[in-house]
Amino acid sequence: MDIVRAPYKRTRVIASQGEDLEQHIVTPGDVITQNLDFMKSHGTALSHDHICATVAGAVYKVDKLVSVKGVNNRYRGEIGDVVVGRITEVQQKKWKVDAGSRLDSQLQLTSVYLPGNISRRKTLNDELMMREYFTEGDLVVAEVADVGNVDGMLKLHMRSNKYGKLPEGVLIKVPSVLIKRSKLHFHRLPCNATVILGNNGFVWVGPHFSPDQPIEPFTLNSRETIARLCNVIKALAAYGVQLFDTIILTAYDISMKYKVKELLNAEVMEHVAQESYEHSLHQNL
Amino acid sequence: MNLIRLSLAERKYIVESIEEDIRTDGRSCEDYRQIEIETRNLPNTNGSSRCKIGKTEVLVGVKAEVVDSDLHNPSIGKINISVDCSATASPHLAGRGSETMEQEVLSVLNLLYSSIDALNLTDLCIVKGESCWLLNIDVLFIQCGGNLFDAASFALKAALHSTTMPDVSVAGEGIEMELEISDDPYKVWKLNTSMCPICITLYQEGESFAVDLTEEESECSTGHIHVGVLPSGEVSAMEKSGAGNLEPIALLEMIDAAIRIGTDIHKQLHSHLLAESTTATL
Amino acid sequence: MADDFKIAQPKQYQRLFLKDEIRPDGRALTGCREVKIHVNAVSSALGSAMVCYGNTRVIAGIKGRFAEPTINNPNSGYLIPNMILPMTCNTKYRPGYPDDAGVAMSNKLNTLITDITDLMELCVVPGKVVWSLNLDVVCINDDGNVLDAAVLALSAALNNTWLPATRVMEETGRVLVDPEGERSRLELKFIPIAVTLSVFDDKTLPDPSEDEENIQSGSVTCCIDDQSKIRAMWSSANLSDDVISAALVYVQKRASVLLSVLRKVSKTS
Amino acid sequence: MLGTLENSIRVRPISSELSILGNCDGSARVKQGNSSVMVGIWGPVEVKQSKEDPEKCVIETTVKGATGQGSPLDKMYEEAVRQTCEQVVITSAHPRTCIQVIVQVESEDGAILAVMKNALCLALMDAGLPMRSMFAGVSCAQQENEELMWDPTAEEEEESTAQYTFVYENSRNNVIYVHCTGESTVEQYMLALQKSRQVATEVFGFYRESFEKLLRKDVKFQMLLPPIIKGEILEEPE
Repeated sequence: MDIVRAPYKRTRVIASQGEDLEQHIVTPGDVITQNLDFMKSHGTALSHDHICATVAGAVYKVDKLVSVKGVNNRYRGEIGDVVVGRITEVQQKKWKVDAGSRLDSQLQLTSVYLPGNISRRKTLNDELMMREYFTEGDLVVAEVADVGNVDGMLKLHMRSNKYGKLPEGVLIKVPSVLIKRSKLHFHRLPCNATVILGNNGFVWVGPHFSPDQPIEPFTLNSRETIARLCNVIKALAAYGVQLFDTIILTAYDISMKYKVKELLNAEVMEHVAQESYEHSLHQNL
Repeated sequence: MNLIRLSLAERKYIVESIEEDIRTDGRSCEDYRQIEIETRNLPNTNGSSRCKIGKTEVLVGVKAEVVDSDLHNPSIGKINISVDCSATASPHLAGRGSETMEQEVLSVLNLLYSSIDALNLTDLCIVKGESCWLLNIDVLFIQCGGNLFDAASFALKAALHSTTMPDVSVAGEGIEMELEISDDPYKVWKLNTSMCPICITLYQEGESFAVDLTEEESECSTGHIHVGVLPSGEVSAMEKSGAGNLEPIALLEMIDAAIRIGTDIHKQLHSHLLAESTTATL
Repeated sequence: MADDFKIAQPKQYQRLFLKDEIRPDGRALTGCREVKIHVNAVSSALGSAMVCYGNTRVIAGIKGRFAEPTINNPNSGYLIPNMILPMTCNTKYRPGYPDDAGVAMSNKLNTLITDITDLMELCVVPGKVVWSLNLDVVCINDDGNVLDAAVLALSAALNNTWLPATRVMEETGRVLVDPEGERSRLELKFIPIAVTLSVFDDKTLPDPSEDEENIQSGSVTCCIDDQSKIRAMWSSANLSDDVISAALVYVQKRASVLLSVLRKVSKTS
Repeated sequence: MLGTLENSIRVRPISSELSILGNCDGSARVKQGNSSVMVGIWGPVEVKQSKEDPEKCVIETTVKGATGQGSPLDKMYEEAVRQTCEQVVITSAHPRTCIQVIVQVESEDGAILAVMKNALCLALMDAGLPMRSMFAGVSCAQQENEELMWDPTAEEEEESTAQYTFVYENSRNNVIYVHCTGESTVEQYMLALQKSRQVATEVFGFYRESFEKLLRKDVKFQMLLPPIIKGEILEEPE
């Protein structure tokens, strides 16, 4: 296999639809409408009696609400979202969690199920033990309990035994818009691996696990599966394909004709992404 | 460069994966990621290149100028390497944050090119004892995604290979000597890069070692050795850095691997650069 | 009470005044603070001036020393401006290393005076020795509009700079200052005057005080010389062409007033 | 790009790349002739308490020159970049945060301030930060025969008697930044100011093109396009 090469220029375009793209694309400062009956939402602002766009993206209209969705927005967060995050700081009675949003998110000691799985009053002892539960660098999965009004700071909770610290595995960061909204975020895939698609764009790939039980020791096979899953998710994300469980599985199957490490090649990545995308379009029709 | 923090579980998984010879992205310990190289991308330089390995991206520019010869070494030219890490690699690197890392890369590159044979410096002499060429080599990291040393050394070799030096004609003698640098784009000569080494860095991870680490993997490594490999498969330089200690036997094994990998990359790099320079002249 | 309101709602406070066509310190909308120029304020310098814009106070001093010229320009001297904003002039500046604002202002002064005099005039012995003039501008008190005061101080100082006569020692070739010889005046090609307008809401207010600088949405600084030519302009405000041309008219008027003051002061000294 | 400019106005070819840096929120590279600038934007992110502003987000800028060694001009560029950001970005939308703007000059051959501003605008748009409007930087140099030359090279700048850099915004077509040095009369200045606006209009068109290209390339955007309004246009302004 050739390692040294010229830079790969993406030539093929996956998307072919969207002939009428132009009329929906706006750039900052463009007037969206002069009709002030519309209510302005994200990505718009009132300026000189017009509703103007403040970000570059597509105009979105639901009833009387107009908004502009940009491409590279940071994760905003909504109540009920499942997020994967990394503990950045242990503070008094709370942890700070990096979940890819603008401000670090908060996880209160009171909103965590402690070992024993019962909701009980937290004692001083628990406060001293906080580092034992989660320490700096740990990966956790949690749910958004509240979104700050002014600054958009997320408050997380773990009041369910599916949430908590994540065991050995790999974290991949993708843009949060690429995660398809769905009720399920924990996917126990038949290929003997679990994928958690956090709404914030943090994707965790690892073995099957259940709370309070040690995970099975890894085999060569299971490591290869995890590596393959990681690589196909990266390939899909690199080409902007929206992620959900079936497309990941489709891509996984398509990728079987390549060795895992070949999935790092730009051409192979593009091929896998393209084929999976077309496949999923087919299924939807 | 402690920018990312990993949990104990992730560390354990990464180190065990390397020990099992199947890394988190499916490569084995001796596999490189693809090395994307293009040359002549900076128009205001004599030679330049861009090298991308995974997320790591490095830009090298070579600018030649005429300077006075060194008194002690009257018959050779000079090279001067500087390494700079752009703050675009990470906002933590703005200001002085990147200095340690820049120093480390610079010392490795200087080590590689400290040997007189690496680049035939006598070619750079214009008038013995009077004037010679000075190659100012700027190495600029645009993004950091692990394995900075090797990427810099590949880019440096590619940039030197693409370098074109203008012809100089000498008129007069003594104090009245005048140098005329031709600006004819066809009256140029190229540097001989056949003996330029590349750096292969081997990282120690737990009980085994690996090459071309990603950012996450380098977080977990304890120490590393840089091996300067010549196209012929000879070792021209070596440096051990970082924490950790090495068994002599393990060290021999690592050097062996470095030579194996290094000669292969040399071969590919050479044919790639050759192909690129022929398409450029066409 | 008024002070609390000013601290809590500085913009509203300012608007209340502007509605009545007056500024918080009692000036009319286009009014400027009193300007004082005092030349030769530092006796040890070749030329110097102190300038006050209300409470803002800036001193410029010019010191000369001998230096070697560059190979490319063997007969040209140097002009090296340096803006110093010490911590004592305003709490917003940090102690220690030069403040970013100071470095940025030094750059502006540098571009402004590039052509101000014939650098060949500063030659003492061609190819060997030239004058290097250090133009140090120190802010004593920052109450807004330091740049204008700095430019005015620098212009006044340069306009009153006398270079001492020199002689060359025959034996050693060393150059010395000749205290008995006749001093020569530094000839200026032009005299730049800077006028800053602060933009707040839709109003342009000349000579902003520090309070006004803190809440402004942007500012325009225009440097005009004694031949009414624009020498430099730095603007960071959202302005239409009409506002800009109106501002330029104002700047020209104001600059000529300042210039006549400067000339008067120079004559009397 | 360019087709609708007056004959007397000539600019070098301009090209851009968006989202080039993987680890930041928005990035862009703009090349005009041999001048090339890359801008990366991080944020809005959490900020140290000492720098925090409860009402708006703080903008920090770093400018690095092509050579690596710092130049005193960098500080002035930093100030210029920050001033433009503060003019345009709606900082009150993200209180208690900080935006880091990193400008890396890759190669310098004239009109560098304008190239910086153009790369900055594209990077801000790429980062999806709320902005009042777009902005475009235009450099021009006045030659000794009083003729204006747009988008000058370093050599042309050196030979000119006055250098202007204007930054225009697109909502009211006003000027939001001016940097002018050298010697010129008020009339010459106003002429340069008005004529350069044409170039800015072209640059805005170029921005739009760059973005459409980026959005077309990505399926990501396809799903942003809401099916409800496909084929339906919002009220045309009267």
